[in-house]
Amino acid sequence: MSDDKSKTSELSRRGFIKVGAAALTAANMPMFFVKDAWAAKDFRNNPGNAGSVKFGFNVPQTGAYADEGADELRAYKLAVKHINGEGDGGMLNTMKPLTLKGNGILGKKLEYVTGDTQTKSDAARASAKRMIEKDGVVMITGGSSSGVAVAVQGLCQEMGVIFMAGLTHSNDTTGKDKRRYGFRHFFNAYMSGKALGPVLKEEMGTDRKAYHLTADYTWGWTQEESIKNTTEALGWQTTAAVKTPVGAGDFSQYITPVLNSGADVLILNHYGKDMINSLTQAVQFGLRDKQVNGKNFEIVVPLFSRLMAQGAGENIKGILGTTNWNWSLQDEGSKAFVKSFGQEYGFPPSMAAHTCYVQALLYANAVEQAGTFYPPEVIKTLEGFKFDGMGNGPTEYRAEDHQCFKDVLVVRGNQNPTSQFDLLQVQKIVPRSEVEYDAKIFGGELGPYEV
Amino acid sequence: MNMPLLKNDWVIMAIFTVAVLTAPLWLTPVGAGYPDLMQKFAIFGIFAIGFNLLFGLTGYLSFGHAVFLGVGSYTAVWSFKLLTMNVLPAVIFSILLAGVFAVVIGYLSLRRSGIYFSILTLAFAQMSYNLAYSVLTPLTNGETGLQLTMDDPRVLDGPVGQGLPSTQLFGIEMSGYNGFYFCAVMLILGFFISLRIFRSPFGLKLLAIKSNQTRMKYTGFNTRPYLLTAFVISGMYAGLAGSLMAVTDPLAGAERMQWTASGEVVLMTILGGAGTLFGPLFGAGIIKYFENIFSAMNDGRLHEIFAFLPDWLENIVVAITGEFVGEGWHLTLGLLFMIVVIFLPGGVVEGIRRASAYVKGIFQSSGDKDVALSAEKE
Amino acid sequence: MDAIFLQILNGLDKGGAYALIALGLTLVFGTLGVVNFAHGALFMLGAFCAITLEKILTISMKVKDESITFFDAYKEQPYLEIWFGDFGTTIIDWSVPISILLAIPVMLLIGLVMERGLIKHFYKRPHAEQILVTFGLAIVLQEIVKSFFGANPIPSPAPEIFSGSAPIGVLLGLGESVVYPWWRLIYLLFSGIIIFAVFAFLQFTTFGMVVRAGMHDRETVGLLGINVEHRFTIVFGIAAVVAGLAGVMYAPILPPDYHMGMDFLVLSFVVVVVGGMGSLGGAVAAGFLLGILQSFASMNEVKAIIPGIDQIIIYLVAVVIILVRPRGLMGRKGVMED
Amino acid sequence: MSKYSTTHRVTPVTRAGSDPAFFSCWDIHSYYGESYIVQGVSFDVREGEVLALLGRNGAGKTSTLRSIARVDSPQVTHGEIWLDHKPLHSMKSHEAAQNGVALVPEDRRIIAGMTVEENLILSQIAPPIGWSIERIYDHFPRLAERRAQEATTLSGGEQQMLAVARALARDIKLLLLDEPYEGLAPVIVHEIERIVDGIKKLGITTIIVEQNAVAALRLADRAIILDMGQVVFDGLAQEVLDNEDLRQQYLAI
Repeated sequence: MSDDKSKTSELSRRGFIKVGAAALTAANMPMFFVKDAWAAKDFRNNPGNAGSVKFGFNVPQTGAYADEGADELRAYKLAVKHINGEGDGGMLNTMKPLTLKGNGILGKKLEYVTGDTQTKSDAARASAKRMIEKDGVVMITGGSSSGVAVAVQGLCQEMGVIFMAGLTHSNDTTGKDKRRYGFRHFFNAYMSGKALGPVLKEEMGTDRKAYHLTADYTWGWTQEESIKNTTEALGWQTTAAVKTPVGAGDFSQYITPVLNSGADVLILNHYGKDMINSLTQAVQFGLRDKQVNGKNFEIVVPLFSRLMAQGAGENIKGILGTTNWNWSLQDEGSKAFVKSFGQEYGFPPSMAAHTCYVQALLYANAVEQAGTFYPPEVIKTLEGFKFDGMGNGPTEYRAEDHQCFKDVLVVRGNQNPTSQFDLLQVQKIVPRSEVEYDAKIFGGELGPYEV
Repeated sequence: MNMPLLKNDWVIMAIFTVAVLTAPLWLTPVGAGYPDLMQKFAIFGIFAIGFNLLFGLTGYLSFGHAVFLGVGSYTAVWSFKLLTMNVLPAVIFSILLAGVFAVVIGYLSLRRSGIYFSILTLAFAQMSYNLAYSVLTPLTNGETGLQLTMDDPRVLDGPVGQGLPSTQLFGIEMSGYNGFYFCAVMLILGFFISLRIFRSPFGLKLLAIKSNQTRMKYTGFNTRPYLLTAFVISGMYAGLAGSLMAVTDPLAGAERMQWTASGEVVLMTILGGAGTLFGPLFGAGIIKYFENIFSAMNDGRLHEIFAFLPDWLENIVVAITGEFVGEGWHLTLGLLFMIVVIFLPGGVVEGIRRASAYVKGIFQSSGDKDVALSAEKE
Repeated sequence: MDAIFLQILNGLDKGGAYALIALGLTLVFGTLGVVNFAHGALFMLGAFCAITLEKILTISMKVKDESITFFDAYKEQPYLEIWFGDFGTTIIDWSVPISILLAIPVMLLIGLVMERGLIKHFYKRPHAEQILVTFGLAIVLQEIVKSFFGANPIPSPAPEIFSGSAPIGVLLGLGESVVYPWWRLIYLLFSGIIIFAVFAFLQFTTFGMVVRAGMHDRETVGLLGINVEHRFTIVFGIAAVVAGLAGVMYAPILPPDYHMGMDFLVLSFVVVVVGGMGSLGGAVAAGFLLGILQSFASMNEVKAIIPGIDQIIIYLVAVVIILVRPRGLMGRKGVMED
Repeated sequence: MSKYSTTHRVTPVTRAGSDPAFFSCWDIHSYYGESYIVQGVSFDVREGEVLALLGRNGAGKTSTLRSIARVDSPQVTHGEIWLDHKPLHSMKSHEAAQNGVALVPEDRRIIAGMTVEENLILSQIAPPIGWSIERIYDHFPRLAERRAQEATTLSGGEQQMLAVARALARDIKLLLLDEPYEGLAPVIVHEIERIVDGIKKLGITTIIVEQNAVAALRLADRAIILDMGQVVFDGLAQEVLDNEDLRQQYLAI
């Protein structure tokens, strides 16, 4: 018992432990595991007097999102450097308020372990468990899909280790599946919809007929719902909303019905490879050159990333979407980060890299500020934490659902790129106030501080 | 394995039991001695042993066995949600429901043999996966996976306090080492049953079917009931494995039923040595070890490992080995598959047999190499 | 009506891709008796032939973007354009069709090396071991591609003049809204030509006759003094070329990534088995059949009646066909039934 | 090796290669997987001679023929096979065929999905080429009539004819006939017998395996009896016909 939770208080709290069972466990337990367990203070992976602490970077290293995972890992390594006071300091120079001193965290040197989520919940959880059980990490971060984020977040709650989610766009992550131990810097589908609304109205007017192609799983559904709510509020009609299997590859059979549906906007609620394929094929079917109802046919991809833009190539040009962050932002924080990332690796960071870098810094800063690694205290520090200087303007981690609120970018595929990295053009920075919502609308419960 | 001592099943069982229960001791030096990975070894060991009862004994290659793993997991989580956090009902229901699925899928698939059988099982599993991922989301919670929630009824348990309850066996929490020992006991039981089946007349019948199905049919022997029994038993093993995944970590995801998951157990079994008692266990262990330990190595860790080398050499070695670990661990796994099949047809167990025969040859006779050769032929 | 016509086209197009991949797979099954799990990887390698050629053709002069100092940002212009002007641009534009010329020798070589170096030693080994070794090879191949090209899909557009849609509705008198992308029509035509070429080769050449005979009875052909193994090596090379060409031409439809072979692998096995083991005609028929059924199952009208049918249609049809017809559509007795 | 040795065991008189016998196999051992089928068979055949290879079911007759034709199974693990000074034992089946061996297998193995003519053309792809297809048609008018018919739709006798014709279409030195009369009606058997007799007259060295020992012995100059994978008798065909004990013990006739 005690060996896996590393805390004595729990024995009494759960109250159903039998003496015999405990004895059995103790007898089975190899001695070297007992050693630290009892000496520790009362939370898991307490670094105690050790000279260093470890973060767990759990990113997709294999599978479709391996490139994103690689970029996340680059950002994490950079964050570790900066927290330990190496390199040029990056966003430590711009973050406000800042408690970190550039000497590690609470004077302990920061180290890290890595793992492969394979973009599969089971593999991600196994990897996270290894980090917690074997490597003794104090915090886990990373990932590149909502399924993985929700799965790992749930695990971290049970095990009492803080999880700073990476790329996860589903409303559920900080909605019905939110957890006390999980925080999200990324925006969500609801915010994408809110941010896109005014731009869509401006660009396409209020008399439009939209056709949705939606990846048939939870993230796709929440995005479809969010975008639908927004566009219908603008006065648009929804002609059809068709679910497509994940990984369909060839979407032609879903695209041809769009041709004769009378719709004049196609909204692709797809992500990653699915989005690259469906967009490429939609353009091949001539949708972008089409005139319907006397208007130019338009395609909208609510969630964009630079890697996806790369994969879609020419087809992305002029397409509208939202993104969490882009390297071309001109605020001090973004510039500092792009500069140190660029000097380290020779190319600009993706939004995945930015999200992950910031998450690592924020956790470290919260520990420093709380003066302890004790998760409940760190969580309390992060809850409602307001800061600036990390891109996207003044930002807040809302206490009620651990969702981060900041400005959202509406972007457009760049028509005339000035360099090979200049793929997305920021169309509009939608202020935070326009995308905020009541935490109650998505339900869910955070759960206890103490586990 | 032709040491006379090992011919005695009880000796095998005793050694096996001791080896499994002391796993935390001997796995720690190789970095695998932590609860989650040991649980995975045991769980996938059970899965592979069960698969081997079908494939190893009858030669029928099911390419959709993961469906039973998924069914087991979903059943267990639903048992936690609706009934109780006690793991016993969950395990029992999982095995039973996986058995029911196996009866249906097996009954249909076993009407064909060879690759037609494989594709039938694959098709059933892929249908289950695709539906569980999307249309059946109310039942499976789709991509996110079926999880416990605060408002689950759990009719047999009283109201819980703060936070989600843990799985337990009459009060013993089933995470960490307890979870491992629970899985270990199940593995030992599973292995024992598999051993008995291997030695039983039923097992011999299955082997006879494998070696010559047509001849058995000509002699008027109806093979179908035997095959179906083997299929169902093997599906129940998978159901048990699936339920244990939920016991140690109460979540069930659709990916557990995807063809890659079915392929994994096939690879585990062939890699270790299909049709051998221990092979599937070795295969499961190797693949899970790679997935968890090799994938987690990064340059920093490699530098630690090779720190004893002179700096320039260390950098070269790290640069080369770096390609094969971390994000390159799939490459290593692929190479391993090829190397094992090319040089050790019959899998790891065959390799061990050859090695032991070779060693015996050296010890038994200085000069007479024929002994080693004849040992190999046997 | 228009919708149905378009779905038939979609199905034929998809079917063409399935049939091409399944054709090569069946050739290898039928001749060598080898379960080749690396066949999808050959399809992927073909697509990357197109990518590689494009990368070569677009080797560029890089003009540094001086406004950014901390990373290597540049604007690039391909040397071909600098040297040859518009002609260079056209060549780059046509890189996908041109890469067929690259893919044929490269894929043939890869196929021959693969067969001689590895597959040859597995003729008489159990199917399970063939699966393991070729699966291992597939992983190795795709990881090598990944380390060169990354995991992200790489766009490889069709030539500009094929980028739009063909107004086939107007041509066939079906109404203006019936349009279909030029490139997909070309793909359909191309797969038809390749399938025809393979069949013609097998039917009308002496080599093909030997191969057909060898597919039925390898031993007897050997007894007639013919070195079957040698010819089957070449068949393996041809299968690799067919898979590779399918990949090259598919690249504009599906931006290639290192994993695309694995994505097609399971499907192509289903197609081959539904067609019946060892039957080339069966593989082609099953490819088109499943393609068309999949297209129809994806129609809103159908999905409204049976939700999720598009997710499972292929597998459902496979189950029904194999249960009704013991050896698939046109399978032969005794092939891969043990 | 010799746990099945019997009283009739005949020691090989010649060692292959040391004697100018036209065809000679010496101490060949073959396995089907684990099962040990041909257990040290040795015999010689003179040029132009017809040899009957007799024995009960499972005695190893077909396996011996297949070992000589160098097909993949059974696998020959030991022994030498010489034909006209060429070492067959180091060849694969297609090389053996190119050196003049022709096996007419017991189930005829006509290639399905091909016409009669295509089956004949197929046997003339690799050298050495024997009779022209026209000559074959002259000799077998039945085949000429059915030249465009799918070969597997022929009757049993016609298929047997085609199998023999396929051998003659090649320039052969050694014909291995495996159960040529099996499964054929008596009338047809006579027809095939006439064909085989014709081949004998052509002077082609032949080894014939036949259940119908009497029919085989009528044709053969010499006979060898196999039992449990070993040669138990090697002598004149007439001797077998005369020796009732031998026939009862090994041939059950």
